[in-house]
Amino acid sequence: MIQLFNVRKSYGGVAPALLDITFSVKKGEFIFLTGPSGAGKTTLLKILYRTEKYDRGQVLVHGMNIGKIPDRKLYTLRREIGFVFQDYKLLAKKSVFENVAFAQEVIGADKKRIRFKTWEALKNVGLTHKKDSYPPELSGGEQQRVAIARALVNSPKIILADEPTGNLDPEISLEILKLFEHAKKRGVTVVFATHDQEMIRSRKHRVVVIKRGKLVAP
Amino acid sequence: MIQLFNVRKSYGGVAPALLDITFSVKKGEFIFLTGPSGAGKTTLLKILYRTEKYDRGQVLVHGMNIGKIPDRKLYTLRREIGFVFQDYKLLAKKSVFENVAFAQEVIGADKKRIRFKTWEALKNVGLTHKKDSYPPELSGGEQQRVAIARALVNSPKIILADEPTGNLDPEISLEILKLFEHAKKRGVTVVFATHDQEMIRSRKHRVVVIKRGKLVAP
Amino acid sequence: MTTSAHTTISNIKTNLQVFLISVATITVAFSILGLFLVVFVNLNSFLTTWSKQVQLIVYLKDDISQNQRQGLEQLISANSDVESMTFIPRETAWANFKNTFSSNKSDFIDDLTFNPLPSSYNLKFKPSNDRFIKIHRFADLLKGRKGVESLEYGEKWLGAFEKFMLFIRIFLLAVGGLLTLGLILIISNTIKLSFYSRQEEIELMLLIGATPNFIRVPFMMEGMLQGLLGGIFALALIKFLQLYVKIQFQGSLESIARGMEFQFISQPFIFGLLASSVLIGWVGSFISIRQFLSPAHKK
Amino acid sequence: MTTSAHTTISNIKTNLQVFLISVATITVAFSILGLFLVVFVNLNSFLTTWSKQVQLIVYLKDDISQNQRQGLEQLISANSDVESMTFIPRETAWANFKNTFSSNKSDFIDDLTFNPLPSSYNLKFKPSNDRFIKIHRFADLLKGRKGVESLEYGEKWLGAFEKFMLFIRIFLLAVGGLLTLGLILIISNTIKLSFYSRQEEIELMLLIGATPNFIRVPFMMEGMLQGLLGGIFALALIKFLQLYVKIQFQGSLESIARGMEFQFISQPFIFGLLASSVLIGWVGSFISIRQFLSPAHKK
Ligand SMILES: Nc1ncnc2c1ncn2[C@@H]1O[C@H](COP(=O)(O)OP(=O)(O)OP(=O)(O)O)[C@@H](O)[C@H]1O
Ligand SMILES: Nc1ncnc2c1ncn2[C@@H]1O[C@H](COP(=O)(O)OP(=O)(O)OP(=O)(O)O)[C@@H](O)[C@H]1O
Ligand SMILES: [Mg+2]
Ligand SMILES: [Mg+2]
Repeated sequence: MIQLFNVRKSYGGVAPALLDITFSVKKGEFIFLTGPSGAGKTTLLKILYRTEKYDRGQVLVHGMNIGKIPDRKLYTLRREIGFVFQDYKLLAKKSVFENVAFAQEVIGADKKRIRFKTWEALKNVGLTHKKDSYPPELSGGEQQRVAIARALVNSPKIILADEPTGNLDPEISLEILKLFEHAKKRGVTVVFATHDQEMIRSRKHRVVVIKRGKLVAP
Repeated sequence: MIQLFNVRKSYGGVAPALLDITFSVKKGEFIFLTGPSGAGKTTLLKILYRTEKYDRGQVLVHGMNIGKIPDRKLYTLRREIGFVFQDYKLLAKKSVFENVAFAQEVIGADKKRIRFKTWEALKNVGLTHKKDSYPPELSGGEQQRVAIARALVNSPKIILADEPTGNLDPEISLEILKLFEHAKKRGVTVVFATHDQEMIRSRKHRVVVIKRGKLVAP
Repeated sequence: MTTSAHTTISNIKTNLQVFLISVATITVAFSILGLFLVVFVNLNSFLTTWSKQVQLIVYLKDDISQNQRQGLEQLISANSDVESMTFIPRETAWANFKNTFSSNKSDFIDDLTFNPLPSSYNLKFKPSNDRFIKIHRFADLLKGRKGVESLEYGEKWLGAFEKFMLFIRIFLLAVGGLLTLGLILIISNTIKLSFYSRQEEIELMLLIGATPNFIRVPFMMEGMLQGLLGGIFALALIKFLQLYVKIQFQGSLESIARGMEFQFISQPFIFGLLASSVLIGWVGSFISIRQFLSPAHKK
Repeated sequence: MTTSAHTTISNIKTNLQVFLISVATITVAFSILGLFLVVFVNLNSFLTTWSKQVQLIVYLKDDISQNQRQGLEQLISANSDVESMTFIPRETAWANFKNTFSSNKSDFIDDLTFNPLPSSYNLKFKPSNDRFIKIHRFADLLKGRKGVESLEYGEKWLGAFEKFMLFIRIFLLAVGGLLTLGLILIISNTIKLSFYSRQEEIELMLLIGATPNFIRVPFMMEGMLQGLLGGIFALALIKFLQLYVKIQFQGSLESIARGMEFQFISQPFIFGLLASSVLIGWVGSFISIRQFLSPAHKK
């Protein structure tokens, strides 16, 4: 359950990046977040993940007021959320397998489970054959899929995906989308930011559109 | 004019990344390069730019056999080509303006010209208002447009664009596409790699499709 | 704990080059500091040994009165810099003199049947940096006293030598201070740079839900390991140099070391060096990691 | 050229922190090396001054024959280690002796009417590291000769002292070698690390059509500037230390320095230090940049 009330965020430039955003996503809901380049999609997702602070308003995630979480406790919020970063954020010095396993090590999962879950996550994005490659040796789309696998491997309760199919061909995009929809069926809340209008039209999920930091009707 | 004869490239994995590719692009032609994730599009473009070597075959760019260019002379090839990198390759410590100006400084352009051309390039991609921002402060799509501006600023004779609209909304994508088509009208050869089937269908350019390193009929 | 150790090892493996560079830098740093300490300690003990031999000898007139002698003795006891005072009667002095000269020159002195030498007080002074100046000043004071025939304080070279050693000592201290300062700068830079190479990783860990301790512990362990390894290699290097010097200059060394202990690597020295290397590794990583974990740190 | 200078400056501005860290490291490194050289040069000249005073004195029997004397003189001239030989007739010796003793003890010697002292040869030896050993060996050779009464070579302390100085000299050389090695390691690391922070930029320049020289020149200029600044700061630091020592130990210094020149900062020293700092900066950046520009370098 995600709730935003009058959230405003300015990076100090002329126009604020987000302007009095109010909306909510129910538990187990799947929504598309769309809008032109620079509209504030990433900013919105970052606020939910607390990698950016907001200037005004209230943000509740699972009933927690995330503005009140002290920095040293941030990990409790982040362990609830799987985030697909727009720029992937893969570690170049770790192999694909290690990159995905790393997300589980970091939250203290046990070894046997890590092997199994990592393999499963890589299978879901169709990358088991690349498990020993390093990110710089992957194509753009392959890197993106590793980022997706890492976000999903811990079975988070919320998934925030920032244009996760931007570098993927339509076929694989559809498969990835189905992966997220499958998670939704298990009760996971999904916010899926995308520019792909075809994809948005082809599925029947709620669409949230922002333009220049404001919510607009789709 | 770009000509490839039986080009083969293997990164050492099980299957080669490119398998006996033969095709040519005429001077002033615009082609779409498409294919699934990991098909070898980026590899093909990198070979044309000589950031990857090929194992077999012949590659001619403007009649030059690029396999024969010594490393210390590579800059002569690269000054002919504007390359939009799939991962942008912007310098985080330079502002948007400096990033675009840098491409001209590097080839020894004179100062006054640099100011003017940089401004023009940023205007073309709609980013003059962000000229003093640094890349980490930009949205994904804004970064992509800076990369495009940098590739075009030196008025290259060939443009190799690696999914230049992956992070852009449909409207801006169309504008960027028009920018490339405009260049084509001035006699520039353009190779435009993309996953966007809608875009490919909507324009009447030749389409080259590769799948698992092989050319296939579109 | 096991996980942390495991993470530490895999961290080191991933960034082996930076790790080795750091260890090498710390090794060199500590070798220099260690050798420096060795030189300093030995030079210092050498100085102390030599300077014990500096005495102020007060020769008395043959016709000195009991009163004058008492006044002199009081004056000497009142000087808190004087460590000991020995009275040498003229008979003893003459015996010593004859002993010295009859041994290696000619024996004309044995032919003398009267004693031409005076009695004297031999004063030893407490060790201190300006001892020589103090002796000089006290000698000036005594010079004018009645009953004092003349004064002698060691051969001239001993004074000059002591001053030179004082100068060297201060010089070495200055160099040592600078060296320590430099080492701290270099080590903290090395550790900071090794952290820069990890910045991405640390930031990602924070992003994907690691607890601060999960991040902190392996880095601190790595820092301490780095310091410890550097310390051990430095000790090995110093030991090696000691062996080399011993083998090359066995003879010379023995004749110099006679009556004087050369302190190359003592137990406290080893412990001190190892402890401070671990400490520096710990402090260095602690400071650097704080920088990254603090909320003020810009992403 | 102007463009390169411009690029250099803007490069430095962009990576100011790394640049300053490098300059600081080089400063400390050169300060230590410089101070070390100062200590070494002075200690060395001190040793040379002192060791000039070591002589081998050969006392002759009063009844030595002309033949025996000639034999002795031939033997001495044949020894290539002997720098000079002075004959001191017994009359001169006696005059010197009286002079020494009548001054500060008693005047019984003046009462003597005969000359008890022998003639002697005073031999000076050429400076060399094992001079003392050579003197000792030569003395053993002469001891058995007819006509030689006895031998004396300096006070005992002078031999011990010379050995000690020899030992210190070797020790300092070892430390100095290690220091230089360490400095090269540290400086090349610093420059390499400063290049790592630029790796992205250099690679991008190559990618977008810069000529190798366009990339190379500003980096080399930066490296040289870094070295030069480090050298200048190091000189300033050494000069500052010199002034401090002068002010604090004016008195002591003067009395030691009497008859001996203290070489703190000489012209060649300044030029040498500055030149080598620029050179190290140049070599460091040359090596690092080659790594990046070479085709073997992995992207
Ligand atoms: N760290 C930052 N500092 C300053 N301005 C920023 C920062 N991050 C984003 N912005 C600005 O805020 C606006 C919204 O950015 P945001 O990344 O949220 O856009 P977006 O909707 O994700 O766009 P895209 O589809 O291109 O990724 C943009 O104009 C961007 O330049
Ligand atoms: N440096 C490399 N080392 C090893 N393998 C590589 C390297 N670069 C690419 N590959 C592999 O070569 C294949 C083709 O990669 P390429 O980047 O050309 O694909 P692409 O068509 O650009 O895909 P995308 O649309 O996802 O960007 C992929 O399987 C990739 O994993
Ligand atoms: Mg975005
Ligand atoms: Mg690609």
